[in-house]
Amino acid sequence: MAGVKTDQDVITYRAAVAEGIAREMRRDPSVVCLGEDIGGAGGVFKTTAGLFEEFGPGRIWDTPISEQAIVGAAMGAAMTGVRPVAEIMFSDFLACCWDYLANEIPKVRYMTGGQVTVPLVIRTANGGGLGFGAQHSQAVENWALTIPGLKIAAPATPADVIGLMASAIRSDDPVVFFEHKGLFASKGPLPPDDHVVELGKAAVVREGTDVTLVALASTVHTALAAADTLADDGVSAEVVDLRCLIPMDLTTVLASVGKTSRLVTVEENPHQAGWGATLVSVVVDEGFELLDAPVRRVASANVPLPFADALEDEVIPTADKVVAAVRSVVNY
Amino acid sequence: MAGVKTDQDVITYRAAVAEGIAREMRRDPSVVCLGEDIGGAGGVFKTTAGLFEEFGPGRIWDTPISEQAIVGAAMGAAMTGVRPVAEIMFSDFLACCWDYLANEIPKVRYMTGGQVTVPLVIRTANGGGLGFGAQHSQAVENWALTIPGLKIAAPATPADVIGLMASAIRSDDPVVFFEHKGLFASKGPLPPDDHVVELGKAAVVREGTDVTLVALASTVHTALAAADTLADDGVSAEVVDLRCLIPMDLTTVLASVGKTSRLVTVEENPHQAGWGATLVSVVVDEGFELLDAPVRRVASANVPLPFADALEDEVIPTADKVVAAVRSVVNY
Amino acid sequence: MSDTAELLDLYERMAVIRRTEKAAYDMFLAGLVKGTTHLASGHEAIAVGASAALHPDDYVFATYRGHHHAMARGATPEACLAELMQKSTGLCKAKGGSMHLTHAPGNMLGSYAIVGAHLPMAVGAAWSARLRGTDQVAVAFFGDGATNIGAFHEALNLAAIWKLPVVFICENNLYMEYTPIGAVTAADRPAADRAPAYRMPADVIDGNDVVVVREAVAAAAARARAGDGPTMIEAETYRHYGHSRTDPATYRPAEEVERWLKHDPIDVARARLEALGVEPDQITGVDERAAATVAAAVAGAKAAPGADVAEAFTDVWADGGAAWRV
Amino acid sequence: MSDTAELLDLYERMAVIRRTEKAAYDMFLAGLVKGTTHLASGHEAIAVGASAALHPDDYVFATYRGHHHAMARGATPEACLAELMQKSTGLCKAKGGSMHLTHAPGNMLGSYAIVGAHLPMAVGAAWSARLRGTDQVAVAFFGDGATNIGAFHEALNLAAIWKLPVVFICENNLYMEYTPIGAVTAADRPAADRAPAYRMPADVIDGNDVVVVREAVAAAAARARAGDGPTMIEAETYRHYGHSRTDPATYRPAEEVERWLKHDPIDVARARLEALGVEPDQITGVDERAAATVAAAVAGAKAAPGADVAEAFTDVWADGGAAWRV
Ligand SMILES: Cc1ncc(C[n+]2csc(CCOP(=O)(O)OP(=O)(O)O)c2C)c(N)n1
Ligand SMILES: Cc1ncc(C[n+]2csc(CCOP(=O)(O)OP(=O)(O)O)c2C)c(N)n1
Ligand SMILES: [Mg+2]
Ligand SMILES: [Mg+2]
Repeated sequence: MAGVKTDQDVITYRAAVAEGIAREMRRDPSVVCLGEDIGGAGGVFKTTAGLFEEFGPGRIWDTPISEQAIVGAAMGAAMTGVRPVAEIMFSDFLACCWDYLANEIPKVRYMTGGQVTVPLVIRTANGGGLGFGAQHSQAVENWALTIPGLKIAAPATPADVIGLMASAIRSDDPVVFFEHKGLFASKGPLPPDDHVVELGKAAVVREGTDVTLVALASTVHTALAAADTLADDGVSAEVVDLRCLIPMDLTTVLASVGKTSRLVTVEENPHQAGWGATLVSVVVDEGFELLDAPVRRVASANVPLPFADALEDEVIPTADKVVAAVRSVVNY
Repeated sequence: MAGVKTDQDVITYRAAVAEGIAREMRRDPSVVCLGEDIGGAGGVFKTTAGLFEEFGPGRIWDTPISEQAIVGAAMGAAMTGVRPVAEIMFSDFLACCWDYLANEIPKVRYMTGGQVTVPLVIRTANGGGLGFGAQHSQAVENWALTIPGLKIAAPATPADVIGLMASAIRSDDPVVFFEHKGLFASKGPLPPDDHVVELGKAAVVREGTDVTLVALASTVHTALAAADTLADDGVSAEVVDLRCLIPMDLTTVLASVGKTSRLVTVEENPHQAGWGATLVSVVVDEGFELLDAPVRRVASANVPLPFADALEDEVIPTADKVVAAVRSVVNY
Repeated sequence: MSDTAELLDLYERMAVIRRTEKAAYDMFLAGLVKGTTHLASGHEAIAVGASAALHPDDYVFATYRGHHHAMARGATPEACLAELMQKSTGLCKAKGGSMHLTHAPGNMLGSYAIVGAHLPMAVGAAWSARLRGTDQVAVAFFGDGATNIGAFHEALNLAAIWKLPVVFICENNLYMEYTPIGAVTAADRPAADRAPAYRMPADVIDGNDVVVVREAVAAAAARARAGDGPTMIEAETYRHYGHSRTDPATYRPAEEVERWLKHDPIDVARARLEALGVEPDQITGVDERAAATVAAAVAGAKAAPGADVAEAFTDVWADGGAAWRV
Repeated sequence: MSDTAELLDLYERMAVIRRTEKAAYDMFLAGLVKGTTHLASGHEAIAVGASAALHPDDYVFATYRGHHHAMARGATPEACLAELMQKSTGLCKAKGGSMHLTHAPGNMLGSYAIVGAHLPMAVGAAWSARLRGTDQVAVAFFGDGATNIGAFHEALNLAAIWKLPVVFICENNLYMEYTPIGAVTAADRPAADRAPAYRMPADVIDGNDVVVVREAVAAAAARARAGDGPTMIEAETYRHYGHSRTDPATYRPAEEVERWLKHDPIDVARARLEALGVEPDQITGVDERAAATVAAAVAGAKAAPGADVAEAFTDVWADGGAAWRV
């Protein structure tokens, strides 16, 4: 069985990827996977471990190093009755097939007047913090956000990996699915067999009254750690896990800001054009009256990602940086 | 001579592109151009008309349809003593060489600890409004904004085309230069020979007191048209032409908002991840106290660009939409 | 169908395409067609010959120069013209335009305006046929200029290693936009000379002879259906107009243009019909019927209502809508 | 230099590289090297043989598996190890890491971690040499896996049509990460069999024989300098470790590993030296010197201060800074 469970009730984020895919492959014979080294090797991050053994070479396809062919072929297959799940090994490599994400997959339905539908998932290992350097560490979910017509999921927990994977694979719309490299080893409860998390539903993962922290994927944990520290100071932070960028659950965000009157986003994207900017821009339009303080964004610095751990920590969001930002708005 | 002038003192935006390049090529023999059909044909938009005649095949190179080779070769040349000006015919096609813009060009200086410098310009025809459909009409300067390490220019007038082109070509940093398709036929004063516009200096192109409109490239004209209409209503709009996204001139923007207390951005990017979001997020952080009303963004709708004129008008920013947005914040 | 009857049918299809594009051109001059348009006049035999060799459920992927492929796979001239004229009855509800004609009912799955992008898609459609156990074939039509872009290479390799039922058909009209393909391509035959690098068989054919095209595509499709993998067909042809509506094509030598105009695919088919003993009158009758078809299409497209602005906000998602937020 | 002296020098260079990588591996096991590391052990003859054939001002572009190329072009073992150990004295100030070793003083212009991306860059550097009127040559080293990506195709075509002074050197070690190249490549020789598609000459050589490599690269460089355009060299080799630090490489047949370990480039060079009459003692002396060099490098790198956190905000722009706004 795919997704080796480390325990009866607990699963790693890494194994949850394979488990989420396996559940859908069992349900629906039209689901197939393709990507580099995903077969017998189980993927460089072992996120497809067990799939080849369970489903065989007819449904798990190893490809050449050809990102355009991988995603372009997935698109052609999706248009013709198959539900492909394409792996792009590191999200940085989405740049090698960006035409498909930017110009082809998200536009063909619209530009054909609805004649064609592209139900596919592009999964990719995203984010930094592991010392992989400038070309293997980026958090690029904001690239996808620039493109109308893509749905975007970025789970923070194993249960959400499984639940959002179910929704993504079942979706008749193209979904870019960002798996966070820094979370692969993390563990969480194994959800029941029928677990589905709807795309576009944020989760309030910690309730609070003084400030709203909106986070995504790894930064959910950063925000939660910051909230712990802040609680010791008597600051009550509400943490919203956005889960998806598109659809963006602004209803949940605005409701939370309505309660707390303060907003800090915690983003791994660089500050310039990070997803928080869009979210903030909606809040200061539709929720302007709710706000009692400046809105701050804790994002990555506007530099490429450096190799050395100490340097990387300087430029990516950390709990300390979140705590400092929150203090500055709470004391405002 | 490159850049056929339509009049002694007036030049089109289209001719200004060739004129701006020609001036730098005359100054500096290390400047060379490459791209598809840029030679004898003068470019599909005639923005390189005359260059081949003046500088010959040794400095104006026609390439195959190979965007990765064009930009990748420009990068290699820029690292080794040449200042290439690479044309990507339509900005949508940047997706075909995105790896170079996202992962290679902007990162190599940093990741080599400053050993390598990449002085190049990537010029491209950007934007919509001409009925070219979903794959030839996008305004994608926000794609570049997601990438630390790229400078980004997007002129609104012929004089700025020439002045910013001079700065871009002289820059030791990589510059992505967005020429707006909808402005090619527009005319303006021909600037003097030594005209240089520094990268990262916004221009207040219309002074006003009630609201700040921040715009870029074609939307500068949209904002100015809206300001005219608003003036008839007694609303005084200040229009800031951002000119560059990186460096972003937030000093000028914050100063203007300090005067007007109201901000509306006018962007051709889709609303989701448009450049205005980043700008707004800084203003509501550093300039929160300055604001007397919600901040609105007039951006393109979050859909691919439709072909029919009537449909395209529905989804891109128009003066009417700007007027409506301004009224809503001025009456707030 | 007898050989003669079939050829008459192919002739008529080409004649209708030719006249539809001529109508589009005239309407462009009259200001009724805007945006950009890439006429395929001169390339008709490739679309019609290939379609004659394919099954109705085979897949076709084309480029921005794709009017002929849409019509060859069943799109009506009226729906195509209506699309170009921004009418709500357009093939793509006026959301696609000339560069994106698509006729899904004929498994003509789109016209793509990024050079080379659709080659991997065709490979994917062929892979899908394999996965679903059908005997469908996928065909990618593309220009000579597309043979130098990365997606071409990746698509050919993937199709070859997976032995997929794909037919790659290069419409080699000697030019990219304004630059001769030979000037920027390190191969004499931009498509055919590249095929051996993927252990793929290749065929260089007269793309202006509808019978030759039909035969070559039939052979390639049979190979594909037999599980023997992809084939490259390089079809030599020539465009009668410039690259796009604004291009007078002055970069082409007069002698070359003249030579190719004498090898017009419609004339070639007519000569074949005459050789089969078909009376000139009968051919004239077909021409007249084609003219009438297109005249009716023009009238219908003109009379149709303009684009429905509400359509600007439909069809982004499979639920029909465009909502990006909750 | 006599043949023997030169070969001894090449032997020593290889021995230093081998030991430097071994030291990196040991320090990885000891927790002193983090991140990811792709050892080139087994590939040394390619880097050292090529460098011996090139001029000091020729350009070299390499991949994430590029330690050997950085050192072959003059980067010191200490600076390389310091980079891997995140020291401020690292070759790239600890901002690049193992995958991005760069030694600009030796015109080794970088190690790139996106497969295939640097091939067009090398073409551009060669174009630049042409533009500036120098006789420099640009060399791109890449893996067998890179031959299926689009940038490979675009780079080869551009180099060929512009007849640029480029040497493409494929280090064919039979595997991509864990997948044999043959499983996903529609050519027997992934690099050499593709060259004819660009009218480019190709050479398949023993990449584990430093003399063979030097000769082949010298011939290709001479062709390039003579204005005869690019050459493809496919150098057969094998990696001694797994793909990256976490890979035990169990997917490789034991017999294959054994066969290749017997054809170790250092042993091949040693056999050549012995055939030239060099005494075993002399070779042992070189080995000892190499060991001492690397031991000193390890000590130096260990003693160096850690990365300077201020460096996180330098070197984005040519002015040295990182300001993104005004
Ligand atoms: C990736 C990309 N680069 C450039 C263009 C601009 N462009 C459109 S058509 C064309 C020429 C294509 O020539 P060819 O493939 O021979 O097709 P033809 O137009 O002759 O049918 C070019 C360069 C594009 N659409 N896509
Ligand atoms: C565009 C891209 N796709 C995938 C990867 C992940 N990746 C890194 S190395 C590698 C295998 C490369 O194999 P090869 O070219 O043979 O070089 P080798 O590692 O054997 O030296 C892969 C798939 C990458 N770095 N870049
Ligand atoms: Mg052509
Ligand atoms: Mg290899």
